[in-house]
Amino acid sequence: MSPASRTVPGGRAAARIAQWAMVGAVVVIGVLFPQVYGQDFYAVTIATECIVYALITISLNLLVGYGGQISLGQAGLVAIGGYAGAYILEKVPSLPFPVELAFAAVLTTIAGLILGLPTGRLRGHYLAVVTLGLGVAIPQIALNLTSITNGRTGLIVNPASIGSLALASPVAIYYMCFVVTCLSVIAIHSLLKTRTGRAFMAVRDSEQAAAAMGINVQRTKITLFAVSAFFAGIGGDLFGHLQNLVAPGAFPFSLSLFFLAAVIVGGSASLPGSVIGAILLVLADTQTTSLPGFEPVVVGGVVVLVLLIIPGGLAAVPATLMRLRSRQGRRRARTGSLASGAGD
Amino acid sequence: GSGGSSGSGSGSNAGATAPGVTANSITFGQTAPHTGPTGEYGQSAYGVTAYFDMVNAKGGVNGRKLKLISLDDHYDPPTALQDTKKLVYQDHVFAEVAVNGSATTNADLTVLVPQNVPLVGPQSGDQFLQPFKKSVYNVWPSYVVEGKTMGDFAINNLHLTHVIAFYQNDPFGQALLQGVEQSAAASKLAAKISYDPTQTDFSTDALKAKNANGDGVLFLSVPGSTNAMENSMASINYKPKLIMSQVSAIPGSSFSAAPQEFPGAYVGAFVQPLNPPANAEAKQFVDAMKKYQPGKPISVFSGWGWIEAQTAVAGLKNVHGSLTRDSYEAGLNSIKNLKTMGGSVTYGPHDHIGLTCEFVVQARNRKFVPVQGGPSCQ
Amino acid sequence: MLTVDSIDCSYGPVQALMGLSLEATDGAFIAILGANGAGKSTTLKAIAGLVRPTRGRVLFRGRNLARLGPERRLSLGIALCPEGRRVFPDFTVAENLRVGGHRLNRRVLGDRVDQTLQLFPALKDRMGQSAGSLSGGEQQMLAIARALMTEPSLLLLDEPSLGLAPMITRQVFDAVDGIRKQGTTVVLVEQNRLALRYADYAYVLGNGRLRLEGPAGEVQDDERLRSAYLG
Amino acid sequence: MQTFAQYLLGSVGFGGIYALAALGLVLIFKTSGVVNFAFGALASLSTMILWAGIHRLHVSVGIAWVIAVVAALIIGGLCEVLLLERLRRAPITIQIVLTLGLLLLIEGISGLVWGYTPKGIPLVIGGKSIGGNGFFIARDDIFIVALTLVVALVMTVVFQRSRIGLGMRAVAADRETAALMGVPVRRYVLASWSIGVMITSLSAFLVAPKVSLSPTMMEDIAVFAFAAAVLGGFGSLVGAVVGGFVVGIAANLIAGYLSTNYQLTLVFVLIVVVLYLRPNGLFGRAAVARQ
Amino acid sequence: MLEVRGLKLAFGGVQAIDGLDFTVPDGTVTALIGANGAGKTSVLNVLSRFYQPQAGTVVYNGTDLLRLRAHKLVHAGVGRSFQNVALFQELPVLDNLLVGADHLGRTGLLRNTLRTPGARRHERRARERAERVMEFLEITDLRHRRAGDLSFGDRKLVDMGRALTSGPSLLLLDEPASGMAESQRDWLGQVIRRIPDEFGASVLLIDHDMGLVLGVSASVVVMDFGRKIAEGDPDAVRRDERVIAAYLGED
Ligand SMILES: Nc1ncnc2c1ncn2[C@@H]1O[C@H](COP(=O)(O)OP(=O)(O)OP(=O)(O)O)[C@@H](O)[C@H]1O
Ligand SMILES: Nc1ncnc2c1ncn2[C@@H]1O[C@H](COP(=O)(O)OP(=O)(O)OP(=O)(O)O)[C@@H](O)[C@H]1O
Ligand SMILES: [Mg+2]
Ligand SMILES: [Mg+2]
Repeated sequence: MSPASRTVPGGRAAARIAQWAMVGAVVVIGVLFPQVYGQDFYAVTIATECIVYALITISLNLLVGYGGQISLGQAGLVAIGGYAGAYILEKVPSLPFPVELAFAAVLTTIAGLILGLPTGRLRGHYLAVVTLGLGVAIPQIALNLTSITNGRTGLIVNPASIGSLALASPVAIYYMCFVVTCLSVIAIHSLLKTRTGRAFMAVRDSEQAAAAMGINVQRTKITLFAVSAFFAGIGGDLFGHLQNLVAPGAFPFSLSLFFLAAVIVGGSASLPGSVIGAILLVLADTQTTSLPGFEPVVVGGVVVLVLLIIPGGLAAVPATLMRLRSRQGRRRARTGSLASGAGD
Repeated sequence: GSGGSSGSGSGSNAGATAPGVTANSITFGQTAPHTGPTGEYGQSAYGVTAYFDMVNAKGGVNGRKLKLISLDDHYDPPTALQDTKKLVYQDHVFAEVAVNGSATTNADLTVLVPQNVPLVGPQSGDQFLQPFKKSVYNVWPSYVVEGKTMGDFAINNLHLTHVIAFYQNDPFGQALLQGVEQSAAASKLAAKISYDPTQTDFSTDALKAKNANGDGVLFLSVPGSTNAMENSMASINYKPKLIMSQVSAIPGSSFSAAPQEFPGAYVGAFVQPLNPPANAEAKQFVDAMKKYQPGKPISVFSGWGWIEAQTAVAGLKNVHGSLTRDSYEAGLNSIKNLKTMGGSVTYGPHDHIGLTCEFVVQARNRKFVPVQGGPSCQ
Repeated sequence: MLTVDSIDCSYGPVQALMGLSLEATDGAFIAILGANGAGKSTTLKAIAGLVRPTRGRVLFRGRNLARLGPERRLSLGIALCPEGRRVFPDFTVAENLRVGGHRLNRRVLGDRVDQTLQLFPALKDRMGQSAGSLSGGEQQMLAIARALMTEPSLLLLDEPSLGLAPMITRQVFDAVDGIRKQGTTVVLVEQNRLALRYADYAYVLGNGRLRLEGPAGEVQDDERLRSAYLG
Repeated sequence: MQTFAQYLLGSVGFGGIYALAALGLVLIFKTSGVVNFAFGALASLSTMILWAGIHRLHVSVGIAWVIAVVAALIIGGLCEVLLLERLRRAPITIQIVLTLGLLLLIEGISGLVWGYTPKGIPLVIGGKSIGGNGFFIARDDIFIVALTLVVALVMTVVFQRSRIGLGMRAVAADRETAALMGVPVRRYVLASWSIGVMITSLSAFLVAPKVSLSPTMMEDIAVFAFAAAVLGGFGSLVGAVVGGFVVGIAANLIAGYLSTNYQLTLVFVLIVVVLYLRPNGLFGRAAVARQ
Repeated sequence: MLEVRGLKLAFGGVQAIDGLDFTVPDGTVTALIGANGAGKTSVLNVLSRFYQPQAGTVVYNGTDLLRLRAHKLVHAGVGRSFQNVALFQELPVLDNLLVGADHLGRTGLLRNTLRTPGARRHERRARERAERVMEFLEITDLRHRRAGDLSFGDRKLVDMGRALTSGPSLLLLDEPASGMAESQRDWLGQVIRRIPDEFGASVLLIDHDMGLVLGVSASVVVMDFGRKIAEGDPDAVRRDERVIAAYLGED
């Protein structure tokens, strides 16, 4: 009845193809990277760091971008995951990697659940302070609970193992992190496309309307914190293997802010955005290692510049371009249908 | 194991025998804080460079010039580890020298040991470094020795009756405390006050010290906390004698931060006073700094680097045949009675202890001066 | 008093107004009508300084407003009561009114509040209540009252009848008419034909262009209104 | 009992500092809705200028203070004009993250320029502490408390008694509508940034002699100050002051009677408990939400 | 049938609802009108459990609604729209409607993550419902637009559509016509009138457009200051003295 459909399907199909092409490219690059750079352990290590940080950034984006909950303490959750993995490996040296990973994730999820509990009463800045508290308390607890954490010196993380295979070399760690991160991102992506994911976003946009549509707001928020913590815990365990050391100094408050910056620089509520944001900031950070003192200037500079130029974050670039192209057509189409709607 | 350099691949210049070694150069690596509250410690890089420059000016070691790549670790173990990976995997350093800090060194070793990279002079007197490790060569005296020296000094020289131990709650502070507890001060300890490295407000700690009637405070702490504690003590009119470990006192800041209240703090040391130089080795250091690193601070910290570089080079000079990491370790093991400005260094195949002597200097007029009648190594 | 001279306005790629011109003489009561998305609100925003025309001019008392922001325009006497009420929800009713009187000094502020409340007695009992908890219609009244606090000589109203009960709508229009009679020029945007009963001149917009204009009485009866409306 | 009293006296200095820093944070929040995470770094930067005045220009401490205060006003203004103003239409989270970037940038730059060596800043008054018999309070702590109360009082008067305060709140609630009501939005936002950064800088000038000046000096203090502001009910001036003192005193009592090792953790546990009981902080108002 | 008896609600000194009784029979459109601030929206907020009344009962088909938590109402068959539209701004129109249907799903976190057949089935069913509603409201072509970008009139339609997608047997509409072009209101009236037949839902309609209200509803309840002042068929209400005095005004 309406001439509206004219502009829509072509554009969306193209966007879809572009999306899949991008995903394909990322996977191919991800798989081939060590084949090309395998000799350069340092490059492989940096690439692994990008991957792990991307996963953690995504876990935070679940909270901030998709859930509309602020968190200043993601590094605290990452720390729990990291310590949990390192500790269990120390106690049970030959523990299979999946079990170790699950242990870390579950322990972190419990922390996330606890963190999510006050969300029924607290929001905004008040919630920010609670998460901030977690962010500063965890390193302090790690510092002082020496019987478990070995204090400031930290725990050496033994290599993960699957069967008799020890994943110790930088390349092995790379592939381990790559596979786990890919699986996690697939899981998150499919979760977000279902009623659970929609409930997260519905609660973010309007709690009252969400409740009126049958969403248990409180439970949804707690679930959100738990899911975010689950993946932060996985990220934390990988982080431990990447660093082969977990120590209080590895999880400073500033690391939480780093992830938050990565979320926003990448673009809130965007999975590719988080990946790009994390990579950009990790590179800005690691490429300045040889220039003592320039690191904060470069990282801070990148954050400020990106936001000044593209306030919506890097993920907004293609979307803005697309919208530029398709908007006018649609507007015309809608007015047409309005007229016919009123006419009968 | 002794799998040599296999892990780190491609230092494949002609004539190279090991990563970081070419026909005309040898590259060393270092991690140390260059920024942040402990950025002062990073001055040791100047001392290392000054020593290397001096050697290079005389033609290097067997025609090879010495190079140092020093990365900033913010005194933070994970960053140090990250830096070490870069140094070993990307920059392919031959060995590391003057790596600063206990926890940071511990982190670095997780890469250095499996990759068989020698480490000369970890800047820490921590306990975990004391047991023999094949590729780690201590220069510093252990913290226990330093704590003991401080404790003995407090009782024997200053005749204190109520000693306060103010220590950082981590291996560094605890090792120093252990030394204090082995010293003459053990029976005179009026209070042990631990603080948290993240702490900024020291009002209660100062008060506790004062309430314990301490007539002297042993600072087993890092510089920022030392300063803040001093200031809190001043604000309640509490002025005991101050005895600090060598890493607790950063001269520049403590002098200017608490100018009137605390003249004459005593400081543990293994580097002789530099201004004026207390011995010939110190004089050589001061002259070399002026010549090769003009404008860079001539401090205890650059002094640390100097001594460690001196040890590292002595090992190189002892190498016979081609230079590999194994031959280098053999060269280091054969160092005997190397005279440094902190005493003499002797290693053996199963002895990597380094210096063993600590003494005490006094801060006066923005410099350290010898203490009459104190413990001495000369 | 007000001349809008063939202006174009865009939001990014969307062009909302194309070559629109209109005029309001001193003391006039102008109505602007049009369907959803016709560009009515944009017209008012351009006059008040919230959007900048990409082409054309807006003149007020012969003065080109191009370089002036909303605050400066307000001090010249142009007040906009924006679409969707935009009351400050966390402020009390009294505070909302006092924000409207921001430029007044403290002595006259109280009088001005009393004067304004005479038009909307329902608000009197609500002075201490936070505006966010008012009913929809009460919020609308508050928004209009707040705009009147600025003592405008040109009052721009964007769909003031939205959510108002029929009787209140008429009261509001009567009140606006009263304001006009005291010498204030009024430009009223509406979807509601009732406006034509009060206005003396009307413009009808469609898809960002002027479709029809004329004295309100004529426009109301005009068959063309219907077709103009439907774009 | 005496110890307890002395713990209290000993904590008012830091309490005042947290309060003052929180006031600056709250002022900016009240007009622009932005939590300025760079506040600590900006304040350290002003303090670097104070230090440079004393040790490089060799002017008297008083004049150095004047220079540094003016510099702080300018620094705050520049942040607003060069950065925040350009993002005023962006969602608040983005503006907040912008201040995070700024935090790193400023810290890094002052580190490059002035180095990280802790620097000494003279006490404002100095001299012997007042008291005896085991009760001591430093002259500077008295000064800190007095200054905090004066600043809080002036701000409260401005906000409660003059239309400026209401206008500023209106700007924070809805800039566009505030502008339509004739509120000089640009001027207010600029002023709040200038003055807000200046007030936080005052707290930095006062804390520098206690903890020694470095670019990262305010990091830990900023955490406490932010917590204090929230504890007070973010946006309330009285709340910021009370929150500051509560945090300062709580931290000291925890250190005194429990342990310094878990000080930070316990302070936050306390704050979370308080917020759980009073979800809008000690002095905050609940936001209105209805359909 | 919805039965409201003796309902009372006060905020501090404001008596928003003051002893209200009315019923909404099944399969009809019932209107609730009254002056601004009369308490209409408050009634809806009580019905959807956002406000806790001080007294009174609300029974729907034998269920005491006041015993349910807010998110359980939709399960009891009560759907609503919002006066100031409370859309999920960042989501596309389609997803807004899908959320409406989501309470029908039974799959939890794990099954959704794994996309089990059950989860897929729910997605498909929800989509079908949403498509049907979009067609009914003629907003199909807005499907992929971000809800926050729409004009106010379109947002109102999406808001109503979301409530319809939830499959209510009682639909509460708060001012669906406000902000909608005058030319579109006749059409909207027809749409509302068809809801009982096409979706099997009775409607409680609040609006100030008398043409619309009197045109579509079988019976009208008039409120003033929280009380019911009149009730009956549209024509009777239109002529009621008290209604004219309190609400319609002399024309
Ligand atoms: N902030 C905005 N961003 C993008 N497009 C906008 C924005 N505001 C308005 N538009 C578009 O500009 C056009 C004109 O909008 P305007 O608000 O002026 O219409 P209107 O006549 O006031 O409609 P309504 O009766 O619905 O209020 C519409 O197509 C609308 O979608
Ligand atoms: N949360 C609240 N706090 C205080 N007062 C409230 C609250 N909600 C509603 N009220 C008051 O209750 C009364 C009824 O409000 P309600 O929104 O139900 O009116 P309404 O009939 O929907 O009016 P309208 O037609 O203008 O939307 C109003 O006077 C309003 O100010
Ligand atoms: Mg409009
Ligand atoms: Mg209502």
